[in-house]
Amino acid sequence: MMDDLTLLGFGPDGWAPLLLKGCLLTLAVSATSMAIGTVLGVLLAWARLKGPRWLRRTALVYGVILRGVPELLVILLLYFGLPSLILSLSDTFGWEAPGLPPPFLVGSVSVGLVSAAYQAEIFRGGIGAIPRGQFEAARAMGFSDLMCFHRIVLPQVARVVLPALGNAWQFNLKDSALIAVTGLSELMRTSLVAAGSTRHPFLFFGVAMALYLVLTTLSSTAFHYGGRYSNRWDRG
Amino acid sequence: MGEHLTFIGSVTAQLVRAVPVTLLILAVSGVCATVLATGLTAMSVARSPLPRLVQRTWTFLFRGTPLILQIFMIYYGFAMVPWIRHGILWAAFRDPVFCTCLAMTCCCSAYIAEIFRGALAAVPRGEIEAGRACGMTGFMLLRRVIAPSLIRIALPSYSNEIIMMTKSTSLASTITVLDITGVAQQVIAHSYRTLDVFCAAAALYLLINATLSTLLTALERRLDVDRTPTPLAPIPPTLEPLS
Amino acid sequence: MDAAPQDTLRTVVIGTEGAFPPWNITRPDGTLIGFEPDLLQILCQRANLRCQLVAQDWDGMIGALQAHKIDVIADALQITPARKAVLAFSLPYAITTGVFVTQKDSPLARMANRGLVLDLDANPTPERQTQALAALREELRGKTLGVAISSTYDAFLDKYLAGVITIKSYRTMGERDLDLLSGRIDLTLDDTTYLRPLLAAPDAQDLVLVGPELIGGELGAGEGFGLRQDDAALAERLNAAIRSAIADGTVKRLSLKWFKADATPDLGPDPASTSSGTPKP
Amino acid sequence: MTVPPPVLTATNIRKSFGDREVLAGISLEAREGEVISILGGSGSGKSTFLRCLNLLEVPDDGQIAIGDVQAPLARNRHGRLEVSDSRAAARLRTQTAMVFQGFNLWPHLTVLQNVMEAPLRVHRRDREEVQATARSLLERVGMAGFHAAYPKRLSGGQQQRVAIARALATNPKLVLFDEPTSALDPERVREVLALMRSLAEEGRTMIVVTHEMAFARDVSSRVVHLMNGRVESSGPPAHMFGADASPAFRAFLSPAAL
Amino acid sequence: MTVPPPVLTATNIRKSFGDREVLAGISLEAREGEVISILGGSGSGKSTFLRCLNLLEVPDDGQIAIGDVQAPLARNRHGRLEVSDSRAAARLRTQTAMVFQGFNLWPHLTVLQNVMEAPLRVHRRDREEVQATARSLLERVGMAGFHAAYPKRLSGGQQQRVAIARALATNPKLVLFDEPTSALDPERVREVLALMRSLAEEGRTMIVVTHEMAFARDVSSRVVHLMNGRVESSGPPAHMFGADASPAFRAFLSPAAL
Ligand SMILES: Nc1ncnc2c1ncn2[C@@H]1O[C@H](COP(=O)(O)OP(=O)(O)OP(=O)(O)O)[C@@H](O)[C@H]1O
Ligand SMILES: Nc1ncnc2c1ncn2[C@@H]1O[C@H](COP(=O)(O)OP(=O)(O)OP(=O)(O)O)[C@@H](O)[C@H]1O
Ligand SMILES: [Mg+2]
Ligand SMILES: [Mg+2]
Repeated sequence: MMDDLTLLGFGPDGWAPLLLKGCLLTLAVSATSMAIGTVLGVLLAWARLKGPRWLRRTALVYGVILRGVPELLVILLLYFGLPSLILSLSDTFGWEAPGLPPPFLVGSVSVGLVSAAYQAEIFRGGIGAIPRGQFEAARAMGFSDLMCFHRIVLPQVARVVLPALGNAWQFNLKDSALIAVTGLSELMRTSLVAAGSTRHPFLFFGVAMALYLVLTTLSSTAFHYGGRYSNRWDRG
Repeated sequence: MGEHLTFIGSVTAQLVRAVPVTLLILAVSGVCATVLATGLTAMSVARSPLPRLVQRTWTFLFRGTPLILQIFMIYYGFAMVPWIRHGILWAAFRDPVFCTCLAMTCCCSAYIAEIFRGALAAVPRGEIEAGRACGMTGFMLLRRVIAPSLIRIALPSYSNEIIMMTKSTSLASTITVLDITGVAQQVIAHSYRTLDVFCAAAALYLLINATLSTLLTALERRLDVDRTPTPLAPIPPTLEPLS
Repeated sequence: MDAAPQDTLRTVVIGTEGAFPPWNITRPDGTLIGFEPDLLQILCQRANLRCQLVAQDWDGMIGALQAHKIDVIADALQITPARKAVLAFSLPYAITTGVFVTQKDSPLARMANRGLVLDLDANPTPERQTQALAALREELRGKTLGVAISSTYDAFLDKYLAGVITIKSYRTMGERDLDLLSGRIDLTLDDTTYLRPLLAAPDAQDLVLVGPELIGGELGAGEGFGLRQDDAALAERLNAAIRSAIADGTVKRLSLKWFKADATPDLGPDPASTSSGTPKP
Repeated sequence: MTVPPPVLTATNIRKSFGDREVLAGISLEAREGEVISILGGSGSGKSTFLRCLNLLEVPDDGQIAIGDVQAPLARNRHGRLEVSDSRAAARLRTQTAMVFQGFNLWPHLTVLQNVMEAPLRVHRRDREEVQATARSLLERVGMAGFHAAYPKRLSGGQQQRVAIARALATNPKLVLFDEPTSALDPERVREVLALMRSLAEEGRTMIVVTHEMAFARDVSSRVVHLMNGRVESSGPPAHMFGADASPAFRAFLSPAAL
Repeated sequence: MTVPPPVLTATNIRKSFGDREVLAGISLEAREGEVISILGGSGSGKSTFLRCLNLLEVPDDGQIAIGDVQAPLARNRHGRLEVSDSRAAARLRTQTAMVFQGFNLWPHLTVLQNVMEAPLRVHRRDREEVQATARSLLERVGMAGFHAAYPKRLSGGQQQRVAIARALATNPKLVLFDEPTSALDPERVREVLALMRSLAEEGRTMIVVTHEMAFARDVSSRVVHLMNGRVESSGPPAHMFGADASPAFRAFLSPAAL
């Protein structure tokens, strides 16, 4: 028992600093990738609903592939595959070899790319749930597509998609664990390393679960209030 | 180059033999999670507070922690509990496939319930009131009026979830199940050709998922009454945090 | 490319998992300790390398090497022919014997030939060894054996125990040990370097070493550093350093410190040409 | 002549939204075969009152009985009125039907299925028979050619007519109509009014919120004028549209003579 | 007296849904200050026609011009008419406004925001000025007390009045009304009609689908009767409601005299 406390403390034998650092990294990667995923996801959803034929197809194929392939592969390909390709190209053509991209960026981008594919589906469902009359009323007043989206679709879609976006966010939190392959010590890897190095798997996995729960609670509180706000016109 | 292709060919052949395991886990946990999620959704709108609390706690726990940790805790953690290890349940908990299915059912049911809950709130109030006004209650109202709209609204997100589940089955490999990923990892351990093997495995997952999403999209089309989105009115008091 | 002379200083990045005691362990402050970090410190000095040790998840290890993110993998890699298709290896810097472990109250706890060392390379095979392997086959019939996925016992198991036992692969040794304790597997086969320190730990009181110890042959040629195949220059430098560390007993000292056993490999005589990174059997 | 038994008795119904008191104590008794028109300004609480009658809206206070069965309303711990037994409420509702102001057709069912749904599923009647009734009702509202259409493809008036057919399909004792002819042209209005008149003659009880003065005057047996959440005046049409109607009601009517 | 310039010219509009031909070639010209009432049975295509006029529905055939700007309709590869330039279409629409049969208020905006949205965002007018206009319009439709309410909480008639205010807020050249008084009580009907009459006097052009014969007769400058997808007859109200109206229109009207 004493032993456990030492292991989790801030002392020289305590893992607390590393675990907290891991937590922060997890949060940072998830938030970055969520932002990338949301922006790209909205664009993809829009492309699938309103784009010209080729764009609709492209968005569809993007979705099928990025959702269909395990996330780990996306990260591996982006982080190692792409630089290797560039490396061999630059070897062939005698260019200056570019350095490896920063792991944080690649990690966030790859998780974001995957997340975008999921979020596109969520937004598509959400937009589909808005009564047609709402668009028509806007169009009849001369709203452009973009304005219609910004002023009419987005506020209404928010309440429909928030629970599903909450899911996507949770997933992002956990997908961020995969970027350990780029060498980043986020929460999951830190706890794996700690478990391996100290041979106390249950202790550290238990702590990791608790920390994930803390992150979740914080974020779902945010989603809760977001949901309440986006829903203010429908209560009572 | 030729050697490369032969290698990928033989790896693929090995991986294909593991596909049934992956599909089995997916099918069992997919069905169980959906059934459980339906129950959880019903609990979330129950009149009395207890079922609501159970639903919220369940969602909080299983949605809030990574599936891999849940699998780990169920597989290794329960084995540390004497009454499970020496009880009759051990026959089940001994089996890693069972443990994976159990963990995935719990985890995914929380996600799916959340999707259903959002969709439920998005079913137009007027339609439900029309059902009530002619004397429908409980199950009938659910089956005849709510479910058709709910399914249509929930389907895109639900498809998402099923596809995520397909990929999550790969976590079974961490507790010795020889599914697609399990076999892939074994091959990698002997050959160190991480990227090649992962690509072959990814192709298989992609195939499964493309098939699934084609089926689900077709279903979505069939359910869509006239290819135009359903109008709807209200939505949910969302995602209340556990107080 | 850089076939520079031995005496120019070169910076290399060395990747290790950092969660594989006692080979490499992460301290709570993030520093890496263990047999390999200790050894590398000495080797780098001798090879005139400025080494930087980084922790890296195993799934990305090979990719990182090939993308020039790291130059050396030091993660208790066992040298096998299949792996050589992808990686170049240095000379082995340790060789370990394989040994079985089971629970004290298991019927297997009374396995025969305890402590007998079977050298699978021995030629001709001694009578005693043939008998011992036959006995092993009988004793293990119908049992379930767990191995860590990164270990290299499969070739041995395929050859001597195929069709007799069920094999389960684990992601990490720690997880396999948990299952050994829970009784999902009957026994495991692993390196003495890993198992001896484990059995000394208080939570492994129920475990016991059983049966013969295995060495050579299908078990591989020992643990070596993984390198890019085109980085022969680095292999040469490391090989020379490894030879000297073995010759002056450094390896022995460190392995006694971390493994509680001598894991010094026998490299045979130093060949005139060092162009090949493979050790002579 | 004996007085027919009451089909609906609502006593002192109150309902507020926030601090806007919409119904300030309304009582109404409808006897078998009566057709009661409820008139009143926009936003005067007509729809709310109708929705209270079949418990879609729970009143803050008051009592409701269908036939001699009391609606299951009881106060909860916090003193708010609540539906205390949802099965009993559903049972009561099987005897009533409602045409909504916004129609509320089920989008996933065709016109014919919309009409057949309640008698088939709730009343578990024979399919053949239900189908025959549904077809004849759709015929009577002029929607015979639209059996297989989905509601979304119908014009406003067509949806309204389907909603009327749906309400009548269960053969309910009491029908609540919320502006049943608002989306209809004069020709259709006449047809629907004729239909309602024939229902009245069959002895069905109807409560009709309407802005159609012709209907109130010619079909209904009683006219109720709501104002400021109360019954401002009520009586038989001959009285209400006659010379000694209340001044408020006369003011309300005057523009109709525009 | 000079003839005012045409504000809307629709030529030979055709539209079918599946094999149901709803509009079989309708032409209509509306000159500045004209108020045109469109009458017709339920399902006769009135809403569809109105929706074609501002391209919410793309006609199968025909031409539309607002002022002297031709609507951007062109045939695609498959020979189907399409909106060829959605920016141009949006620009045209800024000059028209529409009151929908189903109101289509934006549920996430309050009453005041609903009314202010288009002039603020599309026309980029000054906020102060827009707000003043919006308030005065809401006042005129009797919704002054509801600025901060969300549409869901409004009664049918209240929503309809907000929809009217919203349409007028951009000060459009041409206003399309789809049954603007269907959900209103006689008192409100009178108010709305008065409002429309004053708009007509300001010289605004209006096309009004209505079942309110009083409106058609007293406010409009021309009455158009649709039947079977065509203009069955049309003319000034004096003529249409007079003795020599077409028999079909007389038959359509007769029940109004019920
Ligand atoms: N999207 C659609 N798909 C198929 N048919 C349609 C569609 N929209 C309208 N219709 C059909 O077109 C016809 C005309 O509809 P429209 O809404 O224009 O009628 P309307 O004259 O406005 O009737 P009302 O007075 O009842 O509102 C109707 O028969 C309707 O069923
Ligand atoms: N859910 C609600 N929340 C708050 N206020 C509401 C709600 N529903 C109705 N109201 C208010 O109650 C009042 C009465 O509404 P109701 O729909 O009963 O009017 P109505 O008499 O049917 O009017 P109309 O003839 O326009 O349909 C209105 O002022 C409306 O704003
Ligand atoms: Mg109403
Ligand atoms: Mg219409």
